[in-house]
Amino acid sequence: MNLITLEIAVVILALAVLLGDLWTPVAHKRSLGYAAAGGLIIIFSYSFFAAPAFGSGFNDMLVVDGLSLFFKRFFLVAAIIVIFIALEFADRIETGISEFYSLILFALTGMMFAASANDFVLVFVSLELVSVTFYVLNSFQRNRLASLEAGIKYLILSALSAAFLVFGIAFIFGTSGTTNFSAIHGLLETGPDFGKNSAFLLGILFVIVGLGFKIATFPFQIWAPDVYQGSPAPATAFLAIGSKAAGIVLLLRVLFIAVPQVALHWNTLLIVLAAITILYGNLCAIPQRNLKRLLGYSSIANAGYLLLGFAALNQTGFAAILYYLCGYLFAVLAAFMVISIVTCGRDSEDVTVLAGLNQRSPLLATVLTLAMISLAGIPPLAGFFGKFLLLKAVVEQGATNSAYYWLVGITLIGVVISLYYYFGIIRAIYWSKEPADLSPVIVSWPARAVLIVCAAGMLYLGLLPDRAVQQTQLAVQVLKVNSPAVQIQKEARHP
Amino acid sequence: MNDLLPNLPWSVLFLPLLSAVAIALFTKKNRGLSAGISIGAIVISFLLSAFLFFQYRDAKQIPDTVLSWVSVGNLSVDIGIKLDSLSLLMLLIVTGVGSAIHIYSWGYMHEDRAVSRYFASLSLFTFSMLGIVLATNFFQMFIFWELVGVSSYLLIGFWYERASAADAAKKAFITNRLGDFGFLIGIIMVWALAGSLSFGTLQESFKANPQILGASATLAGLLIFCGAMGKSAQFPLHVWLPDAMEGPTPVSALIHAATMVAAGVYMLCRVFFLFNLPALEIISWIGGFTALLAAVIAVQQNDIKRILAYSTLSQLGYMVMAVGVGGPAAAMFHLTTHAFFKALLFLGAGSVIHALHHEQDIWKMGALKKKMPVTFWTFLIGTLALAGIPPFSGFYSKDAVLAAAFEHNAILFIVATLVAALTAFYMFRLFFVAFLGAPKSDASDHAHESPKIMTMPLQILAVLAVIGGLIGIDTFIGKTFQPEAHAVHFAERFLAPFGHAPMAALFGILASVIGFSIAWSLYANASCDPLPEKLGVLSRAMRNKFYFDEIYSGLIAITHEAASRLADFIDRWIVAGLMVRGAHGTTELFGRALRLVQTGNLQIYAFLFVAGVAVVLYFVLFRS
Amino acid sequence: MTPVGLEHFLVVSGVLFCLGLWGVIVRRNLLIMYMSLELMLNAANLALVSFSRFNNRLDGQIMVFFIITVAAAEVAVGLALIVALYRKKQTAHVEDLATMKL
Amino acid sequence: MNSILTYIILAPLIGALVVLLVPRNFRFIIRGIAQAATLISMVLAIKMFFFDFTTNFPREQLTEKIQWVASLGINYHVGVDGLNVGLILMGAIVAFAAVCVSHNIKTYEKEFYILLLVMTGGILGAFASLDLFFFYFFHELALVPTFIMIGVWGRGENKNYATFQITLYLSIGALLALVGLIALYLQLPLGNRTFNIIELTKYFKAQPMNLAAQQFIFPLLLFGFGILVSLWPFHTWAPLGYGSAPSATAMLHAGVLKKFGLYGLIRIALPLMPDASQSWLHVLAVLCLGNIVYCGFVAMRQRDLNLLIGNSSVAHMGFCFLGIASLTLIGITGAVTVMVAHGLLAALTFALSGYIYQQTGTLDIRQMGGLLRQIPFIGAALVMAAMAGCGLPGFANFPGEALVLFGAWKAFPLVTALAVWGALVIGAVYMLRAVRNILHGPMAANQTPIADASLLRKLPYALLLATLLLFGFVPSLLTDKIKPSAQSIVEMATRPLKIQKMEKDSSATAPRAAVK
Repeated sequence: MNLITLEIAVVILALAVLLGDLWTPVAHKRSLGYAAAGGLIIIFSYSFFAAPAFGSGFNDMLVVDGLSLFFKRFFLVAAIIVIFIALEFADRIETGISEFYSLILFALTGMMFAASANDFVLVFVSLELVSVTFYVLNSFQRNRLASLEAGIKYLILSALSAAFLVFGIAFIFGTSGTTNFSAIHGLLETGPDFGKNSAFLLGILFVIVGLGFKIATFPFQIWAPDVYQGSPAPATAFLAIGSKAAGIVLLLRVLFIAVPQVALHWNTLLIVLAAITILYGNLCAIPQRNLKRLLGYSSIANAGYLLLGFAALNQTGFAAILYYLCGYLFAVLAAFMVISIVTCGRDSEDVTVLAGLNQRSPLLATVLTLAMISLAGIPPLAGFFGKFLLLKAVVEQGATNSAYYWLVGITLIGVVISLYYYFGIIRAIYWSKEPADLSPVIVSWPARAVLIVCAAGMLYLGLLPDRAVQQTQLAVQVLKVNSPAVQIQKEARHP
Repeated sequence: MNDLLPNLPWSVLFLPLLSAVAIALFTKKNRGLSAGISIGAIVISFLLSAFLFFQYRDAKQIPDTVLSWVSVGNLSVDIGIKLDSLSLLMLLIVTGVGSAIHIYSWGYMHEDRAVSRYFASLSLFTFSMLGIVLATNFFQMFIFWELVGVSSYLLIGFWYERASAADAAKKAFITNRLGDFGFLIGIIMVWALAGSLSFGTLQESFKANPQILGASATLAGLLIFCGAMGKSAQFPLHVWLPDAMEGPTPVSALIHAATMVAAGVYMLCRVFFLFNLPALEIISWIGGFTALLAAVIAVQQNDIKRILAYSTLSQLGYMVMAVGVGGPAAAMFHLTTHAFFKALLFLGAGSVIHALHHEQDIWKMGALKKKMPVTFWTFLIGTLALAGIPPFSGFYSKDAVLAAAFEHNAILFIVATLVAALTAFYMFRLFFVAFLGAPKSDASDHAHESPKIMTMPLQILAVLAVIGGLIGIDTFIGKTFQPEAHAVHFAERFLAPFGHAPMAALFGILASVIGFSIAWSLYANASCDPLPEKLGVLSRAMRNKFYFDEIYSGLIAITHEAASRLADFIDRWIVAGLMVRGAHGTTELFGRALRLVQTGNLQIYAFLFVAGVAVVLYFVLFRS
Repeated sequence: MTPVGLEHFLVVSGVLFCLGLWGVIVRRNLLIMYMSLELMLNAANLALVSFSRFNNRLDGQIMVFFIITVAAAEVAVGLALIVALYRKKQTAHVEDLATMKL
Repeated sequence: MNSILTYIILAPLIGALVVLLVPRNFRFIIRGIAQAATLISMVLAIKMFFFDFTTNFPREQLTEKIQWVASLGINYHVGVDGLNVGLILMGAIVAFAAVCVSHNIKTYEKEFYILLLVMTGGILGAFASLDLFFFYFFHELALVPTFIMIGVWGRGENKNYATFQITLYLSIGALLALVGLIALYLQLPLGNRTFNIIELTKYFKAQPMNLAAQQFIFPLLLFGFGILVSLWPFHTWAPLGYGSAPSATAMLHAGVLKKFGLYGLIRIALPLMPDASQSWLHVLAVLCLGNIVYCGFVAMRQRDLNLLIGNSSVAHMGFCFLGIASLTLIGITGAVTVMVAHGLLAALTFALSGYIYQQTGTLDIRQMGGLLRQIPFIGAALVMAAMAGCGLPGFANFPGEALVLFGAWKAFPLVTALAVWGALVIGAVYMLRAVRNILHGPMAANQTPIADASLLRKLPYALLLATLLLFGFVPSLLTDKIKPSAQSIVEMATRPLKIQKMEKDSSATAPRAAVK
């Protein structure tokens, strides 16, 4: 099987959706969404039945390994659910719903390429593919000023970050003479002493800026709340999970495949960034009333949690990142699904729209509650186990640098603060003061199925984590890291 | 029979408990049955006790029977049965006087709607009291000590709907708890130093090494004494006993005169070996002071039960003083006779109160001799016994105390003699005002003798009050403390006081006579109290119990109350308010402040973005 | 006169990048901000090309082609967005674009 | 599935699942299922306690181990020894009683019972777990329903604030403890890592943890667990939270779940970190006075019955802390006994206050009075509970508290003396004040007639009282079981002198090892 069969299949699907639009009457546009989702489900299943052989290609620009395969499947699942969200959202998009589906598919393609990137050229191209499609997706509701505003804010800031990324790549290329990850790693291991060259470091930092923007980590988080708030819910959902995960996988690959030797010395930077990101996201979320904006801040906080895994600088941490992302996927997408359904026919996205949801639709209420509990990191759901793994990885590293303990402390503070607003949402569902209209919410069967899948996913990851943990551990094996802690432990074992 | 014998004491102990449980669970609705069960239980207990008494009367040493209750590490707590002359005597008192009072109660209480509850509590009390009596170790004693406290609480507060009764019950319990505070610490201390809780083992180790408690011997002794101070209502914890008269009168007779309040004295005698001289000195002074204080207060009380209550206090002080001056045998002797005549007096008072439809003011009684002859005569016997007129029992026991004081401490002897005089005075004051003279109210005009079920116990107790000093109780007790003491003949006993301490006996009689004469001169035919005019301020102070309640409530207000106010304030405003809400508020404030960064202006966003890049660059490239 | 070396190209590229950055930060018109961004991209292009030339490797040049292509796509979308905004709101100034904040 | 413990834990959880599937209109069936599930759990727990448990067995028994997350060494591993057998029994009884008294819940019954059953399962699981991860996991599983139940079914104006505060406090406590537990796990060398508490204990018995790690982890556990048990000054959530909670929640949390922290301290912190324990126990001894004396004083001033009970419950925790701080066999045995006894007592008092609230519509003790005549059974039970609360012999609290005081005397005489004051005097003052104001005295003027519990409704109160009395009369039922386990804990926790010596020795040889 070809290295990029999956990507090709997705592109063909996207084109098919675009073309299919021409022959689909307006009344049946919905079927295009089902077709897209169905196609993705087939591709997803296909990735299991005929797993692509590991290897690299295109002049070593693209690599298929455990990590990339893991993320490809991850993105596929995300896209499938996002398309279902889009189906629920479709009535609020005046024209071009089929483009909306195909754009999601194009963004997915970009993400899948990102998962495989082994060269800065591919990093840039795949990332821009994602960005450019999101410009359109975010501003898709052209008659809603908020949507346009979100699109433009995202456009300018994303382009700004892309400029940094490109400039950084230029410096990396200039100092090392190559853009290939493996080559850079090899050179750092054996070759000339450019690892200490500040032009090279500057280049790496600029690349981190570009990726940090995608992840929404401090100090590049500033766009997230506005864009999350303004964009159509499916786009926000995909931004929250897909775009973020693409940034994560690229950051993993850059830091721990291309320049692990440099990354090892940046633990302080990662610790500080993680700590501030967690605090920023959680603190700002406290007074938030707009649901999507709240999730925007929560997304910043979660970026901070994910950075914990980076800061830990060990395989456990990377595996924990992957695990956490999986849990985050189900929780966030479930939340956006519920928000899409609940805000249907309403102007407001305020938490008050949730009032009495438990009477209007117990399913929605239950799933949203589960999602919030999972995000808050409380057992028995996925979020808890994810945070458990992340914290474990960080504490494990504590022996090398006491700053890790401070990081743990700040994380705990962040988690506690987050309980406040997550529970605020739960409270809004069950016992809000203002008596809202209690007409039952009709939830379509596909949406029901997706919600149940999300809930099941959160429960599965929380209750029976064994398989998933093993998968993530396998996936991160390609990441090379020679953390000082590991060295110390090794020495301790063989004195 | 021999197989059965070891189990008998257990039956004595547990029969009352069984009856309490049975009443509480099953016969609450059936008042008669409840009373029957309770009375039956205690009468059987009494018969068994009597049997035990005669069985073991002459035994030298009876081994303890124990069951392990809790045993952890070097702390092993047993529930057991200790039988020696002390406990055998107390068994008889508790079950004997108890039986009389139980029977009396059925007459006194049968109209009350909660008779079942009354008898259940009474049975619970009997069980607890027997537990103290039979205790083989400190821990067991403490357990039953507490149970006695709670049964007393339940019975004082029997008429809980009366605010005064409910308050009195609470006060009694908490005051007792103050004493128990010291008691428990004392017990722990003794255990920590001497390594055992068992009286037997402790006595052995004290015999082997009198200095086993080391430097804290006095402290430990006084802490143990604290327990007695609470239970036996010694100054400064005496305030609860007069208030406890809010309970039904038979309860006052049984618990607050005859048995429970004597438990403190019993405990002191039981562990007499533990006290060193300085501790005993303090104990004796406290006892003497309590005796005097209570006697003085009693002089100006007008409530028949309160007079008796203060006299109880005073007599308890007597006993404690006796222990303090090294006469535990005298203390026990006085305890026994006091149980007889004080129970008699209370029941007599109850009979009067019952006849007068719950009138307790002695100035509204009078002229009861004809109307209530049995009560009159038995009450007179009680009065004579308490006043220490020979040959009534009180004379002999009081003389024993006086003799002990005379030997050890001249000042305390004078105090004791003074108290004897005061006792005679206030008792005859009571007697003259309440029983003689003209009827002072309608109620007393129309009084009738109480039913037989109430007068019969009076008669039994009266007999005991008369002969109590002559039947050899003192020598029986003496065996515990002076094993070589020999038996004496009746005639010898009759005149014994004049034999070994003629001074004490003479002073005692003299004091009683003086007290009697003054009372006669003042109250023989009085219709109102002449003393307040003569004594002025002092009289008011006496009537107000020297303002102890007020002082204490003030003290509590500036200590416990203030502490609780302070704690509550800190909790509400500093911990919950300032710290918790503060942390919460600060966090929220931070959140609100921080999000001001999100101005919505794209240009500022771009600037912040670039500034962020610059900061990161600076830190990574130039600071490290 | 020294021959034109890598440093010179890099300085020019750096200056261009900073100019672009400056433009993004201070100009209020969206179109001009967007042009400044393109300037930054081109600064990177210049750096890449010069590195490529002096390293004697073609990778940089390839990268530049990608960048130009992608930038073209980006501009197409970006301009369309700005136009849509202008149609809706009759303005292209950033201050008017702050309905969502805090 | 061969351990009775698994069935005890699973019964309520399966009950929750079944309730989930029942339509919400079948209220009677939902209640019935909940009642049946807890009944099964309770009957099994009683069977375990009295029949299956071997008293003088030195190790954990009735164990069961199922692999869960093999890659991290996490197993479902349950077992009992003297420390937790009583707690499990107590938990099961309280859970049954909690379902019994929940008949007044009328809104969202289905959700309520699901949460109640999940909470029960979590509680029982937490105490039965011998695996650190599940130990924590089950605890959190029980904690979350607490928050939701207070939030949704709670009462009073302060409900929201109470929910907020209890959530934050307990989450902080749980998270601190979690970090401590993870750090503990990481103290094991890379190849040997396990969450198995038995293995951990064995390992650290053979190879004491280094001092720095002990000094880092112990405070985390001490304060993390301490917050969960409302250690002064982190206690304000407790009265407030219990004051607002529905009775069943308050019963289960104050009675059972709260003991988790103490159990964790005894089971994990003390034996594994003896040196740190020794250096921190003085602090604990002083803080416990904050509970016993300070909170006692606070309780004296409360006007709301639930706040009073809540504060008294906080005060009682002080005895457990004192017993732990004493680090003696007697003290620890006492502490565990108090844990069991207080669980039953707290459940009883909260159930009673719930009944009174339901009948009178108020918990302000100044507005009540003379209730004993109208509700003789509930009143009598309340008097007994108050008596048990101020340490009256005959109730299980007394032997526990007495053991604690005897055990703590040698180490902390002054603290013990003050604790005795708290136990005998302060406790009596506020308990009797409550009885006096609520039950005694003349009937309040605006009193509406209220009804005593019917025969069936008496069951939970009678059950709890009977258990309290049983352990009060025959405390050796508990203490004999606790003793051997407490003995091994104390043995491990009081080894430090030897260790310090060893460390001195090893520090002399350490440089050589490093050179090698």
